[in-house]
Amino acid sequence: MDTLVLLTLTGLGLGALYFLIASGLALIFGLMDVLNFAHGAFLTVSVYTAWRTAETVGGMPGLLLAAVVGTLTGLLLAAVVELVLIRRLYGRVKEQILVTVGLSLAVPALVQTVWGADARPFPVPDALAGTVGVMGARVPVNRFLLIAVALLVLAGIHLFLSRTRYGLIVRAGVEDRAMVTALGIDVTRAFTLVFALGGALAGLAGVLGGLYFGSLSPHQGTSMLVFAFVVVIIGGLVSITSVALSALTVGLVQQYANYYAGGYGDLAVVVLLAAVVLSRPAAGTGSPLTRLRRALTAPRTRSAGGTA
Amino acid sequence: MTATRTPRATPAAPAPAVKDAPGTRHGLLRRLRPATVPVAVLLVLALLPYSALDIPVLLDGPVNSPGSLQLFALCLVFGALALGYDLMFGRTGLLSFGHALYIAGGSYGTQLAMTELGLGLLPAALLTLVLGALAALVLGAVSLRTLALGSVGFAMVTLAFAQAGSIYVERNPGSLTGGEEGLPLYVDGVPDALVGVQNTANVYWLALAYLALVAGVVWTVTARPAGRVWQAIRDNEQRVAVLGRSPFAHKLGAFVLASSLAVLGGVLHLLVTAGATPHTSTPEFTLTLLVMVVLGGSGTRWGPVVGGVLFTYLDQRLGGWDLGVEPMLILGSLFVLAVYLAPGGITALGRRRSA
Amino acid sequence: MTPVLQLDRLRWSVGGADIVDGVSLAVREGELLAVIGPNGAGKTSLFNLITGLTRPTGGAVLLDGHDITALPPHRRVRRGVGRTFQSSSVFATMTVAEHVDLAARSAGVRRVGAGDVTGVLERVRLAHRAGDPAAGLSHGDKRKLELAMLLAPTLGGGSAGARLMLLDEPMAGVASEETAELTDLIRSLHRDEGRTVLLVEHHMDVVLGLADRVAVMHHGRLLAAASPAEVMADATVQQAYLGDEL
Amino acid sequence: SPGSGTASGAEEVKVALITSTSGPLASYGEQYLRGFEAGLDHATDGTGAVDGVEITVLKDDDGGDPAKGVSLAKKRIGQGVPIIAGSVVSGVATQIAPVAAQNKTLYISGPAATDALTGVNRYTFRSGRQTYQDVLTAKNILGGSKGKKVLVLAQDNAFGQANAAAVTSVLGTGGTTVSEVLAPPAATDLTPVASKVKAARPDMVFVAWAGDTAQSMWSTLDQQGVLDAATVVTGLDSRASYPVFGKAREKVTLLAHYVPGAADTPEAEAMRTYFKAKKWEEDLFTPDGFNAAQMVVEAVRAGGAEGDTDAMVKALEGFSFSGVKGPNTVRAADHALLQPTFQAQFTAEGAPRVARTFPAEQVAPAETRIG
Amino acid sequence: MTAPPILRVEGLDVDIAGSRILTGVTFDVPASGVTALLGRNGVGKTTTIRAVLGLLPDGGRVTAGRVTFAGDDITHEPTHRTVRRGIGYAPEDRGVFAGLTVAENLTLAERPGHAHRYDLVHDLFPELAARRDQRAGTLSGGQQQMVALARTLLNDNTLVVVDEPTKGLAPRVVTEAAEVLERAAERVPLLLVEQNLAVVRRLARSAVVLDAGQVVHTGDARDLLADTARTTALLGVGSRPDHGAA
Ligand SMILES: Nc1ncnc2c1ncn2[C@@H]1O[C@H](COP(=O)(O)OP(=O)(O)OP(=O)(O)O)[C@@H](O)[C@H]1O
Ligand SMILES: Nc1ncnc2c1ncn2[C@@H]1O[C@H](COP(=O)(O)OP(=O)(O)OP(=O)(O)O)[C@@H](O)[C@H]1O
Ligand SMILES: [Mg+2]
Ligand SMILES: [Mg+2]
Repeated sequence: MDTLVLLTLTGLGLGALYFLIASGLALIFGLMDVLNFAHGAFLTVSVYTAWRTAETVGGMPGLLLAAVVGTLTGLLLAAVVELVLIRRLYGRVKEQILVTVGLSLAVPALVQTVWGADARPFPVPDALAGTVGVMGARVPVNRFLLIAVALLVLAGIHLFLSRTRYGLIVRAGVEDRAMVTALGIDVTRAFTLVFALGGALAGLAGVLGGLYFGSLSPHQGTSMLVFAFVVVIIGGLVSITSVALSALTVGLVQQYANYYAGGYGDLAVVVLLAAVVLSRPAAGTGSPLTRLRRALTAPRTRSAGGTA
Repeated sequence: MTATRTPRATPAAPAPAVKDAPGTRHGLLRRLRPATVPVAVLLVLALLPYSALDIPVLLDGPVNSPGSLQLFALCLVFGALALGYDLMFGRTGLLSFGHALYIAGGSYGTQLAMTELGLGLLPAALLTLVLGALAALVLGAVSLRTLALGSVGFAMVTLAFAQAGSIYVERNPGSLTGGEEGLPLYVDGVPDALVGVQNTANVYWLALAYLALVAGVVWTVTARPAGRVWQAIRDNEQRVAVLGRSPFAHKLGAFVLASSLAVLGGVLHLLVTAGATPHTSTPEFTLTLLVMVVLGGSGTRWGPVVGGVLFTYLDQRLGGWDLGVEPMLILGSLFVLAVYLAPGGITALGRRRSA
Repeated sequence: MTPVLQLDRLRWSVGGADIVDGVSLAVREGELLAVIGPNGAGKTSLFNLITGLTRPTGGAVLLDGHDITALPPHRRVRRGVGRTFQSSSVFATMTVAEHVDLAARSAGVRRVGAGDVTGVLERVRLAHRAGDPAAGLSHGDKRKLELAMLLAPTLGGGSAGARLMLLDEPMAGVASEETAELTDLIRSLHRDEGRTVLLVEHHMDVVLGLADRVAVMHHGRLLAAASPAEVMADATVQQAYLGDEL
Repeated sequence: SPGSGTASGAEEVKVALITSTSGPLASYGEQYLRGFEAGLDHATDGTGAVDGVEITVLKDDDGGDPAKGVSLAKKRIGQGVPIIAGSVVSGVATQIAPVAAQNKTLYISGPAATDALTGVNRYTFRSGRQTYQDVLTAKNILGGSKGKKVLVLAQDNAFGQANAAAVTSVLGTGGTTVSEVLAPPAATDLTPVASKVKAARPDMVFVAWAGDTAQSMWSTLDQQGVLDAATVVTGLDSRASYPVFGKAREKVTLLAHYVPGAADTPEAEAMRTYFKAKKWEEDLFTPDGFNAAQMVVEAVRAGGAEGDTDAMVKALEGFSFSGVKGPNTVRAADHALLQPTFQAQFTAEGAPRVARTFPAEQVAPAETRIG
Repeated sequence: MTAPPILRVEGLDVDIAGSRILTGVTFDVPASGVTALLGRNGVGKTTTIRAVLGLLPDGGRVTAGRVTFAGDDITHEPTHRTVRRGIGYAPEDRGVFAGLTVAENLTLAERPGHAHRYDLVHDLFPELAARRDQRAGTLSGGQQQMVALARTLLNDNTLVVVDEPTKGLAPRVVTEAAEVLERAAERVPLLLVEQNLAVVRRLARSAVVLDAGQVVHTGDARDLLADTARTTALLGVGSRPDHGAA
């Protein structure tokens, strides 16, 4: 029993981490069509700046400041990447993705050149280092923090998409950029904003990842990316909430399979992905992307002909 | 305020339907070119092991030293792998993240067929090729079904299969794959002429033969109607169906062909690097192929080859230049730059200048 | 004689709405049947069902008396069904000539000479653009390219290609002068080459100049199929579709 | 004929050091290279030459990639280099070894720990430790293990499996029960693994772990109470990893290939002097590089400027020498490097301190045969 | 015509992908009434409009000339700024966002700081009110055209530019759309590209005719259409055009 509780709660924690990483990815991917391979790189750089901050300041204040610095790092990095690199490739989604692939190769190498290849310990305040007893299970405290932040992020994205027009503008802009400008809208600004937001989410996920692993290394972000992709694809085709649900599912499946199925958690997730993608009805209205994009920006809109 | 005038001249002069009439010098050259250039390149490459030329900085020894030939062989193998990958990516518009599965399959399959079944190199490679093609047929058919979900669905399912393969290799099942350490080439199964540093030239020629084979296959099929259909699928799949071609069959054809070439490439990788390495099974390995293709110019004759050769050359050599930074930093940045400065690939640069 | 095309209570619904609502229709060999109806009546949807791009939720499509309802689009094309699209649907990176070449080869024409291709392109007045990529064509020129692809199988004097041609608004966006020429072209396809043609078109003068019979669709239903004169005289058609002439 | 290359230079022998200076294990490579430099300086009395034969060191970066390692080996062999040394990555070393042997080139592998290199062929030697020695060290730490339950916690990859197998064969005799918990190599949450370990109620846990999840693994073991319930033994890693143990630090018993400051042999003194001048710090794999240099010098002494491989092999087989850690012997039968190992414990300051030293015989791996 | 023109195009040269598409195009759009831009397929009508709005395709640029809107030079201004000056635009391919619903398409068109005339739009196209939650990509061709038109009518504009607004509309809707445009033209000047000469005849006050990228005629629209010989010469109606410079 206590094992099941432990597995479930840590599985939820893992799911929360996956969601934090996947949320920024889903936002950019869902709205802008850009499968952002550099997401992991943003995450890595952010966790390093956060680590520097936390080391310098120390304790709980250090961690809070680190969270701010990490998030800002992600935000700035993404904004710069968007302004300098992505922006010039509008309308060429393939090239945009390729640029992020290049970054995903170069940035970890840069981090390694600057900070070395070895893993560094991430300073975890004592308050977050211990465990809490839940029905006989010793659940690490930081898992609860992860889950709480994930919920906040979920709510935040929801608000951003339902209360502002940016989601709509970006969605339309991906389809036909010229036409959006022809409606008198500065589409470039909206794109930069969304991309930077995705970066900020990566930064936040990086900091929490540092807390979760208790360490940081140059390839930490990129190595998590495959699972974030999987999460986005499994759940991402319906709404941001479904991304969250998918993250939970992946976290739990992985955790259970690692315990009960001979440590084949990774394989179980891969099988899950294949099963989900293959079992989706082939004849749909539009690609999963368009469906995701719709869902992202219009959570309450009833679709007249959207199902197949 | 009414004014009518006749146009002075036709500004947008209609382009002639046939650009160069055959028979003119230019036209003749053009007709000969498709054959002459590759044959000349092939000839030059085949003669490299006879050249003792020293190229300082670029090479660590004379052209025919084992080190240089080994480097060239690796470059050629990757040039060919990239060209094969482009059959899907550039020609048909299929973004697969799972190509590595077939390359690793070729490497490990051949090695294991030699060690476990006691086969010689050739039968082992043939068996692996047949099994690999069958696997591609099945997995390709399954993955392509998901294309209805958009290209991302396909990319992700191929990724899933490859990732599963990669996890499996890494786990060292039954102590067969050597896990993260890989397997050194089982030399007892390989002809003596392909073993040892003194025989690097032979391995090089084999790699060249593989490149020639891949180029021959890819260039031939893309010039045939099937290639046209692939291009059409890339642009507008539904329209292809309404012209009376099965998009599914054509895509599956491209997938199986590309994957089979990859299986063969895996065999070559095994021979050239004298071992099977788990790295060849990872999604990152496929990503590097993608990078090579784009670097050189996807969907073109020479682009993928040039990209593969150049990337591999830099990847192998950068570590030796002692630049004080991780080689990937340079390669990655170079790639990002290339996407900007050379849209359409490096090979497109020359074309644009000459145009 | 069996009709070339027979639709039997064909139905297609999406999200609870019947877009095509129990359409039954027989198209005779060699006739030119125009399908008219208000915007959103279901004409394009009907074409999609006949060519197999969408699967009906009920009913059957018969070609030469054989049920082809379950066949994928490309198999139908091989049995002689060809179409053009309302929103031009071309291959952006391929040249105009390559389009014709591909279409011809797809229909089984083995040898395609440059002269043959030019011939087809001349019929739709597009020969001067033969070497240009389709992405750079003007709107009207893309419409003509659609037609050219349909004509391609006749290359080299062959009479191959679609016996049943579905033309979805071929004149939309075509300059007025060329409307007349394309009308002539369609007429000759039908009169001289004996092809069966289904034509959706909002230009009434074109419809009246060409059609043997006119079918009227409204809200997914086939209201009537009769001679052009009868249809034009019908009060409902006038009121719902034609309105006051400009 | 194509592909021929000849050795150059008259009174000079070239040594190729193929190791990682980029990639994930770049820091191991650096430790090795520094040790080698100091070792060469010591063994040649600062001349860089043996009996008038200059030793020229060529450094190559394999980036941790076997394909690159093999290419580099082929290049160097083609250039007539008679000695190759190095590699911190087992996968690279196992693939270079046969290539070197095919071409009768001496290969002195570096810190790569895989047992598979021992006795793999006539031309391959090792300058570092092997997994088997780690396990024997653990056995010594455990003392009498009759009736005890030992559990191996490792990752489910070749390294982990090899450790598990070695523990089973070394400890699984004489009434000790050995069980294993193999963690998925890519798992990031190790709670399921820790609870499995805990559920097994072992007396001793042998942890063989490599990679970036070490920190997570230790804090999880600590949080789940494993460290308090059993003796936990693990191999000491390099300096960068010391903080990784976190709060688990003082609860862990360390088996150590080397602990900085562990010995004060003349070689260790020489190394420290050399390092001080360079402002370097000794680390886990410094002795491996130092050993390699000593072995190279011995080989060159025997093989001379022509690089007579057979003479070099003969000279190295049975070669006994005092190294940084203490007395080392190259076992003639299978080229295992017999060397002392250590038991250590973290002090409150966070640095490991040697608790016991096990002489080479006590941790000598079972003898195998070449081939 | 004493009031200054709302839009003035002077000596515009446009290159696309290295070839000259427009040469010295010069014309004015008066501050009231409908100005028709006429010409055969591919002569550069759409390109002219796109150049005015700064919407040339990739590889296209204005190499010479000037565009002024209400006296301000807008030649190289970003499109969204130009449009915010008060231009409504409906492109020839309709430019609806296929993945967005009808309502979302309209929402995007709302320009801040104006009243949005949904009543007018829904009155004109009741179809759109009924389909507000349908994805625009699944609308029929004609319905999409309605969305495109509705977007231009939603805001108070100082100029409306429409490229083939009646293409693909049913005859009755053509008449209605023409009425809509006519009514709109009472308040705001219109620049109209149109192949349907009946519509032009009904709406246009002045006409600009393009051929091969050059303006070959400017003047009163009705005079032009009344002069059959000239119409034939300029628009080629009824004649067989050749492709050289005639
Ligand atoms: N996927 C879908 N979901 C919901 N409604 C749809 C879908 N596809 C088509 N429709 C609706 O079906 C009706 C018929 O569309 P269709 O394109 O067949 O019309 P049409 O007769 O060709 O019109 P037009 O003359 O304007 O081209 C339209 O009202 C359209 O909005
Ligand atoms: N993206 C492009 N690339 C290359 N050429 C182009 C491009 N867009 C337009 N052109 C060329 O510019 C010329 C003018 O095209 P435009 O679309 O302006 O014609 P149009 O008068 O609007 O014709 P239509 O009546 O058919 O719509 C054509 O010859 C066309 O081929
Ligand atoms: Mg229609
Ligand atoms: Mg136009």
